[in-house]
Amino acid sequence: MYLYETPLILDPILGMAEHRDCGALSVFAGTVRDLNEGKRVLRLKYTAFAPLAEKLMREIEQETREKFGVPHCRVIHRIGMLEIGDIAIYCAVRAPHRGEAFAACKHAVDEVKHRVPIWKEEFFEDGTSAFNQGCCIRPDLPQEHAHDHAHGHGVHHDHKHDHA
Amino acid sequence: MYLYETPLILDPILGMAEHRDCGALSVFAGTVRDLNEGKRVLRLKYTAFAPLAEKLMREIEQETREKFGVPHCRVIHRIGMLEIGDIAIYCAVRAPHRGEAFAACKHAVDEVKHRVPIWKEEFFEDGTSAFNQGCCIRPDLPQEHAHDHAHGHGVHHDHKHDHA
Amino acid sequence: MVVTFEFWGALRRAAGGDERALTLPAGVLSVADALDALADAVPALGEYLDNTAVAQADRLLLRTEAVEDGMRLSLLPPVAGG
Amino acid sequence: MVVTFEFWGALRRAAGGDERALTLPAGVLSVADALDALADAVPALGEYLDNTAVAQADRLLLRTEAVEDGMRLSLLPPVAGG
Repeated sequence: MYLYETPLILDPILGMAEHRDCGALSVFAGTVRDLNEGKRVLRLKYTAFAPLAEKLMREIEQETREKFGVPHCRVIHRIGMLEIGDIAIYCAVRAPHRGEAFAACKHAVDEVKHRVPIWKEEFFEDGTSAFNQGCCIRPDLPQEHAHDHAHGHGVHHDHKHDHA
Repeated sequence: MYLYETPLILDPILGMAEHRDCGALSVFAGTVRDLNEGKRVLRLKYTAFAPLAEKLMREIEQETREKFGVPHCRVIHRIGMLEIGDIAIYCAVRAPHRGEAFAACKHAVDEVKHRVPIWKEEFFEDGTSAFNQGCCIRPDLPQEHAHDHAHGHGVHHDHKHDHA
Repeated sequence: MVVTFEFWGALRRAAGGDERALTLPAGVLSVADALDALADAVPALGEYLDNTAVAQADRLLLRTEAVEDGMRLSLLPPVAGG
Repeated sequence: MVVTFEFWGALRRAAGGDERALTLPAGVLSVADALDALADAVPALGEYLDNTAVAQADRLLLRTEAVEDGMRLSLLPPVAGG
């Protein structure tokens, strides 16, 4: 399972009972921040287009295992309403050594953020809400759009590749 | 506390109740592998020179926070006899964004492995045991020794910087 | 030909609902044609559509792919998970 | 002058014990001198000492620092935690 409406549980995705040849575990958790681009955030709502989201998360796990030669990669995402400090995403990678474990875990989290149809609506102190801009996933986006897809579309936020 | 003779517990070092400005948590766990350089390992014994080990682990946490600008870095290490799959080290870093979280966590783990007076004795299937060679921490090591300190000292293992 | 558009993320707010069934004019053959017809019917969506991906169930469609009667097209604006 | 050497890691096996008190000959002034005297007393340790750090409680000592009567020197071979 990839998408959960209830709080995420880390233990089942660690694979600690297996992989006796692995000396390293890297775990990432993304949590809800109380501030985004200077505005006080009260809570968040995540929605996902599940059929494609789940397929892509499975693909990302598989790609990550192959690309970094790691035997275990799992990623899960929360949907629904989240409070500050709640965990939105968990990724766990086990590997023989720590270099690949860190690199593979970061890669999988990056890919989920950039490719998986999940949206984040932030609810602010002032009663308003807004969707984060994020990444265009249209497969045939013309090149001129790819270069400015964060701009000129009446959105409330800048492009956020670098954010946690 | 930094050194534990009992199984490591992750929760208390995560700092999840604080740091509402943080969107990222990176955790690393180092586990005991069943194989090292081709030899089947049954169990491990870690020993630590506690007065200096604890001081250096505190320094590494502090340095990591400053170097990467992250508000939270904690690292703990197990000592005594460990079985395959047991957790030898936990490191947890919280940061506003994930880039620093991963980099800072990896840095802290690297520093602990390279600088902190902890030793690992591996017990093999054939009844023998051996200490891992590891990293020389002599502060005034002459340059010619620094270049070959993994060799020529009758040790059983190669230098292991890159291992998990 | 009738196609149902399903709106996700910020598109729901712009479209004023979760989905919209549309009877497409003659000559609509491709996904791109269908989106043009949608922009005519719901002008508030127009500015979003260039950056919107179109999926049918678990498959992303190209703009050049053919639409068929009864299709359900999920419109996916830029994503921001994690 | 008596100094106690405390052995850690692989040094315990080489030294055949956890520690060793040694009465140092006249003329021993520095950490380096004390290690030379230890190597004379326990030849099996000799090959390890170049790569061994010397600590007094939570402080790493340089080879040039002075030793004093009653000092406890912890000998720390290359480390391999994690």
